[in-house]
Amino acid sequence: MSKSVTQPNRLNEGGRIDRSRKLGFTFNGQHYQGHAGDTLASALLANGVDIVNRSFKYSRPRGIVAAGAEEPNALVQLGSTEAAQVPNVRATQQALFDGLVARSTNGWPNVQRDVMSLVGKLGGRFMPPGFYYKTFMAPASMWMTYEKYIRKGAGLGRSPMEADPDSYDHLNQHCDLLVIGAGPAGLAAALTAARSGARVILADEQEEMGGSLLDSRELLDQQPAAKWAERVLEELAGLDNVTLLPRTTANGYHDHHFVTLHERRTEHLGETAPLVDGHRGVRSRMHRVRAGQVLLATGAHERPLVYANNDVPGNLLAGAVSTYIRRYGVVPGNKLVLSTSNDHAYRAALDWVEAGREVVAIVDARANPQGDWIDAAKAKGIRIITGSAVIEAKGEKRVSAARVAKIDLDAFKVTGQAETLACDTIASSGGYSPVIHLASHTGARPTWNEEILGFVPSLVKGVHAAGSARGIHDLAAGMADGVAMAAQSLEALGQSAKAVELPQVDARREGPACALYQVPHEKPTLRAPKQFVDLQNDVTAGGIELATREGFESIEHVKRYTAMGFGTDQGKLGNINGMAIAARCLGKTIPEVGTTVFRPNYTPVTFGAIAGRHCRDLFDPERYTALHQWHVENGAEFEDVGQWKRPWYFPQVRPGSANGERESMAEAVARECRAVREKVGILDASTLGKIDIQGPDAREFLGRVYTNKWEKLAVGKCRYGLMCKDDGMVTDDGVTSCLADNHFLMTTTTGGAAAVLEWLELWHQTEWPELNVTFTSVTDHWATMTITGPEARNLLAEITDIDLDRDTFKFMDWREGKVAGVPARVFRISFTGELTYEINVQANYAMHVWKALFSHGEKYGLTPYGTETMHVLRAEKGFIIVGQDTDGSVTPEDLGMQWCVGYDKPYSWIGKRALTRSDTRRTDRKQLVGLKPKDPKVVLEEGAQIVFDPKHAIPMPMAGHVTSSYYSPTLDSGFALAVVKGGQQKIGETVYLPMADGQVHEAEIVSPIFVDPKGERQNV
Amino acid sequence: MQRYSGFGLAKHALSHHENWERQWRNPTPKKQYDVIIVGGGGHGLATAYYLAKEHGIKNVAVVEKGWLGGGNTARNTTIVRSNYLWDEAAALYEHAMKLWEGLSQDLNYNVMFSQRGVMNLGHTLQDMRDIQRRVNANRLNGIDGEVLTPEQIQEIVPIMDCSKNARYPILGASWQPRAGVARHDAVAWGFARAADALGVDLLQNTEVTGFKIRDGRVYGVHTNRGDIEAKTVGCVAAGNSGVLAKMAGFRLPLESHPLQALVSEPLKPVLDTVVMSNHVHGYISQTDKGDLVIGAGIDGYNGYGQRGSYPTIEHTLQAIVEMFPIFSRVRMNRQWGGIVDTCPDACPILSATPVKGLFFNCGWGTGGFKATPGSGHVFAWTLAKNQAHPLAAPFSIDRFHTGALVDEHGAAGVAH
Amino acid sequence: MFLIYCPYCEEHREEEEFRPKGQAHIVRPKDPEACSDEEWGDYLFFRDNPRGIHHEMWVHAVGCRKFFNVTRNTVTYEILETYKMGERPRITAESLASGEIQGNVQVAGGGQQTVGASNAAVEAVKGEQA
Amino acid sequence: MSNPVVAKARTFDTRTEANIPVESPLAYSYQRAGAPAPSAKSRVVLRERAMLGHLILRGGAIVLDEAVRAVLGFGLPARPNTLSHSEDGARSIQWLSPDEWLLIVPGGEEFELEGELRNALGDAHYAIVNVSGGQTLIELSGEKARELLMKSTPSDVHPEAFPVGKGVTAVFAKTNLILRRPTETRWELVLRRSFSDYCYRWLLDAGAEYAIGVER
Repeated sequence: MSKSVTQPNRLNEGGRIDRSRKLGFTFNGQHYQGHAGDTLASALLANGVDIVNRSFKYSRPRGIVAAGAEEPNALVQLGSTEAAQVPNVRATQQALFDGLVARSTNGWPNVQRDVMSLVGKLGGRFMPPGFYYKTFMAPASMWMTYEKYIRKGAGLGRSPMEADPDSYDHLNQHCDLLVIGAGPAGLAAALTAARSGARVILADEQEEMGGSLLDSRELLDQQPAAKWAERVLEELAGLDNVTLLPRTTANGYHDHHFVTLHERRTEHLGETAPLVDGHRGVRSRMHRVRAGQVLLATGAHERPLVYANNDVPGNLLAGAVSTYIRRYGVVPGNKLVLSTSNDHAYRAALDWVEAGREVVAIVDARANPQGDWIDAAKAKGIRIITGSAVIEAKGEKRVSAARVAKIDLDAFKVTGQAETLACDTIASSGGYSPVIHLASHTGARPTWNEEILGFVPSLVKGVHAAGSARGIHDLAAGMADGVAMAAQSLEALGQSAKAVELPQVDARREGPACALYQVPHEKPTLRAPKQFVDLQNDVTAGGIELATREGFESIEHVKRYTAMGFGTDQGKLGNINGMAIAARCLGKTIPEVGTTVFRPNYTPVTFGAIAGRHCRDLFDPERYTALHQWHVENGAEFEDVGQWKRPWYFPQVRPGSANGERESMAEAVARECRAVREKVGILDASTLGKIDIQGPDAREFLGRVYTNKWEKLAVGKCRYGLMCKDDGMVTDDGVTSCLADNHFLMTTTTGGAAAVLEWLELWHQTEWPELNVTFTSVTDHWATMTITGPEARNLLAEITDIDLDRDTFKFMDWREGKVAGVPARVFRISFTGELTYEINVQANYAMHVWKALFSHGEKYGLTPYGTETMHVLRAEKGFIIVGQDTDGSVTPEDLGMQWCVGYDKPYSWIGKRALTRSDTRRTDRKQLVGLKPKDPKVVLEEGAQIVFDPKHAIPMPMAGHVTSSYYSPTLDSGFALAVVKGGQQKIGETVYLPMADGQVHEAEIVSPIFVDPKGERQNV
Repeated sequence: MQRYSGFGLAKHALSHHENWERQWRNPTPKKQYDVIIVGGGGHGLATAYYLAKEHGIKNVAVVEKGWLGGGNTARNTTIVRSNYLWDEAAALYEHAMKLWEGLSQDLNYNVMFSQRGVMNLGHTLQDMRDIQRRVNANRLNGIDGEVLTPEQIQEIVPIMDCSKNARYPILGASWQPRAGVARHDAVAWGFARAADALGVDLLQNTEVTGFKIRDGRVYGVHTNRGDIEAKTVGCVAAGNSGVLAKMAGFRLPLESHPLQALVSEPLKPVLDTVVMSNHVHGYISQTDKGDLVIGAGIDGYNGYGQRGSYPTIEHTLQAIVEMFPIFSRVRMNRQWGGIVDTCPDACPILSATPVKGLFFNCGWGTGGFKATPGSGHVFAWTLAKNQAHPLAAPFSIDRFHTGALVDEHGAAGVAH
Repeated sequence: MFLIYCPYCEEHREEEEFRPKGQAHIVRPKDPEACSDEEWGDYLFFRDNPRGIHHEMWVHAVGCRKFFNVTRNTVTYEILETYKMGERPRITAESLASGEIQGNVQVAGGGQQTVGASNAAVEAVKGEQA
Repeated sequence: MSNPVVAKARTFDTRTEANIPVESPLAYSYQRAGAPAPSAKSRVVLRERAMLGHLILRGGAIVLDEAVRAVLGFGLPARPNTLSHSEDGARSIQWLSPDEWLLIVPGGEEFELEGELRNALGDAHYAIVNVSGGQTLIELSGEKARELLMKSTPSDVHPEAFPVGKGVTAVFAKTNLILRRPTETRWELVLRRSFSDYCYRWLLDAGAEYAIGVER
């Protein structure tokens, strides 16, 4: 349905929009037109759209109230395609672009006629704060059903259901001074610091920098205020030491002056980032700013007055009215009533009159307001009603009249007969709250300032506030404050500020404001029509009164009980009013009721922008060995081990398969296992941690961090070592080789490499600095290829000059030589129980050596295998894997590895003392054993729990669990490693494993060594 | 106590809600009580309630330095589950779970305990071994749970990326159907109202400044509102346990760390269960108001500032976007932090102390909320009988000397 | 996010480069075998955990890989000083209370302090290189 | 080839005959992720300098400085987080920690150099470790090189904070590397081999908006 493109509320001139550029957009299915420079909100108002949404709880029609971040109502769902959906966009902060598509977030079947509003109207009184807690309790079984229906009403906008086409990133920034807010104070401050040569970042959340100068009635040096802003911005843009960030919201102030700035780079251009050179740009960018000093020039938010039906469309903030007229050339109505507690708001009436529309009256709560603005209003012939306020708005879908009455502020009551003034717009102003959110993020509690009737920020060291942000609302004073605070910031950095001359501003006479928050009504608050405090969450003055009546006296209780301030606007409009109402109900002052704590974000930020580029393929590093490409090309399936991608197994095409069907994992692993036991297999073991240890005290150091002895390990020899924490629990293991008397090469588990290196450094740097030893990671320097199996020697002999004679190059020896022409260190250690050579070469040559092994390996049946086969083979030998067979509660003795414990070493090595604590001395601790299923076809589940009595009632006492379990092609049987209470004394006994499917497996406790218990195979 | 019901609500509506009674009194401290509970959070209030209800000890004060339920009760992500690994922990949390299941009716306060199921994802083979081990143990301990395949997970949570292309593909999950979430504030208020009705004095804005200790025995507390006497004092003050212990002259095996959480803007419901991932480190559920509630990791340093470091938030949202790519354009509304007292074995301390009559209930780490009723119930028994409840016995301070730790890092590793 | 002065690199660096390691100045008993279970448990697990001034060990993990100590307020998170292994803090809760700052005394060639087995110490080192 | 035990540590010559194929840590990445050729639009250019000699020196600054001067003709950098280099810039030494330096020399020199240093150091307490196979060096240049780094590392790379001659170990995306600025226009990244593919893909992705080109 195309609608007339005229914009009934658009003025023919004025504002900062570009009337020559027309932009079409769609709201709730209707087509409209606006101009470049509009926000969605100004364009909607220009087109006379009153109802932009329905309220959350009562489904009441709602219109636009504000012109900025504080807007509670105008939340829309943006996006023409599924992937481009953005929920809960504030229309006041969304720049209009051509083709924009938006919908209201609530309202069914539509926002004009919402069925739920009936529920709100009729049921509203049955939904006081906390009503959930008082009902839906019977019968207990029904709660999940009740909840299902409650959830139907949940939420504002909706999540997209497709993945985001856009990308986001982070930019790390560092500066001397970060100025937040480019209004009068911020611009003055930035200019001062910039001219002084400091590294300055100036960030401002709006489409255009200038803040209140952009809609100010004031003249600076006899020029419109905006002209001065333009001049300053031009100068700043030309300076190398200044970074200007428009459309950038400071959303979180973190410790030590770390501030996150969210820059919306393309949201004003379209619903997804446009393509540049075929590359989609970055939709938004998070600047992670580390600042030396921070200056908050964040301005103030106007407070609305709280009166009956103050939520009907047509109720606006006075300042928003001025902004729409002066900045966007839009008058949001025809007949205005202004209700105010201060002089400042009079400007809205003056702007309204000058736009050629009618001001019915200014209603001023003060008995005798005096000042230049009042005189100006009188000069325009505007009726001013003093000592009074709008006590109630009339109208349902748009304001039709204002009821105005004399009020007694101290007695909180209406004292005169109400007069009804026909109008379509009510603007209100209850004063100005400094925007203290960011200062509050630092943990500093704001303090109440009675003079300005607002909270002013408390500031931690290095944070400064200037202008309205600390209650200095006068233009000239605010700019001067900006200069002064910039100078103060620079001084704190040890820099000096250059003088900046500020423009002349005509002095104004202004009278004091009065304290007015909730406006009294003829009826008591609980009986009067609803007086809204938090529009987004439908929190009313009556709700707050009820909360205090029920004993919720702390402001935090009031907020939580009523949900005040928990909306997406985080109470920017409502919180102070709410506190004032709570204070009134409790007979306290506002500061006695408490302060309010704000948390990041200042305004909501997409998950994508916070996550940045660390998504999808870049979510977490993938670590590759030098042989990774070969593994990929040879069809490996990979296992994630830490950040490494390790080949898990190498499925091959099934012999005789017509359609290239590959082996199952079980088939591949069985084949790989047989190859190792019968012929020769090869494993990429490069991921094992490798630490080069040098120094005359290296041996002593090893003796202290390992459980076993090291003083006699000869050059050319290797030894297995077990590492504990000082609580006696096993934490890592590996083989360490003696390269020279003062030189060792330690290997660690793949996952433990970083932790072990840090562990060694920790003990060296903190506890034993007198030991002369150094540790250097060489994990990446060496590639490690393990060839293992009875044919390993024959294979290696073909391409090495090393003497492989079994009597000279013995088990647990290492040798140097060439393999395939590449210098290599070869270690005769074994994790499979077979004859094994671990070939280490400089990683850049690894691919050549690996391929050379294959070119010679075919005749020996050389088979690549992965981690799964490695696990099976080592388990057959009873070799543990730390982290699988141990879980941080297992001692070397629990593992039956007393042979690896040097009880009589002179130094009380790490972990030793803990082994004699009463609990670690228990004989019924869980101990590592082997399990042989009674039915050889059964492969026990890893993690299966072991019981002695499977007939015991639930809870059934458990005696341990299966840590590793596989099918062994060698044994043609399932087998397992397990920890069992007192297991080492229970060899031969039967245990039971009751499974989820009701089966109870039986298994015999056996030695954990299943294959070649005498260890002969590695010596063939 | 005014009974709450749907009918009552309607009656009050007709009288413009002008006749609701206070949910609890605001009493003046008495000189002496039988028992003082230090800390008016969920656990403390539950302790007071069960002391009065189960043990007839009604002359009880709950001393709270701020507002009731203002500590971690107000700051957690409200997950309730009992699928712990070790028998001792599982028994304690399952005890709590059973109390949760009747709590709204018992308190006559709807704590909105929603048994929508909790899923713990496995992304590595070792994750899956740990999951199988835990689920098997749970089953034999009488706790519901099963292991899900990626296909089953996808069916329950269609919006999650269960594809094999993920950096850490989802290999499976543990699933506890009886687990879920509850409305955190309501839990504190419900216990407060019920305890107050039984005669317990809830003393807000009352800060303990020291203990009255003579000859190794406690006789009461010093507060900013004067001394209050009692021969039994139970400290249930998460985030302050170390400070209180120091006042009493001993140390605890605790470190207090910041733990952060965040919520999105309200969205129409898209996630009807609770999803947790240890490995990529994030967990998420959606409230009945529509907010996605997301738990971040614990910060490694000690901190009482109720805020943590920003990179922790970044890592969490990276994990969430990794699991739920569709949430990239959803916006984070607010973040906050709690103070969690962590024990070396990720299990709590429910224990007598070197000071006679002084007991501590602390060290719940990142997961105390789920234990609230169970913790209170067991601790009340312990205080009333001056002897560890059988379920509390394994959680005495002694274990850090004997070595009999109950290492739940596997089950509790992800903060929640 | 903290900004931490590394006493070895002589620069302020972002917290992302560092890892906290728990309470500083924990001394491993010289003769563990002479310790009672209680004394050994105290060394392993029991900590001051103060609200306020805390001396804690950090490591410049992405940087010089040196361990050093930090005096930090655990409520405001303000870092009052950082100092090398083997040095004593100049600022303590007591010195702040009395208004006196200690001299920066080198007490040992290296540290004579370690971590026991408290939480921070056993925390997995995730995503770091080795 | 292997040599006799020098003092109490063992050195090992890992060099091979020239005809043995050798692969840079980025060999797979070039193939999989591609290597867009630099164009006129490229505001960042990436170039790998593979197969250099990388040695880690550990020990006291004074003794090491003396030996390094004697062997290489230039000394250790005087300040933390700085570089020193030979006049032609082909050999450099970077401070990594109070007792640790990274020495980078043209590929093939590292073994003799290690031997000469060991001879010069005699009985002093020190360590030298050859890590040449474990890392590679990437150069970044172009007008947006600094901005690309700002996307990647929280280190302050502003010229005031990161003058020519500085070098640090830095957080880089979700890993870390060594970042140095040998000249006014050139940045160097020393990457660990196993993380190099991740870093390379990160640079291509983050550099796309600058039309990053890879010189090969």
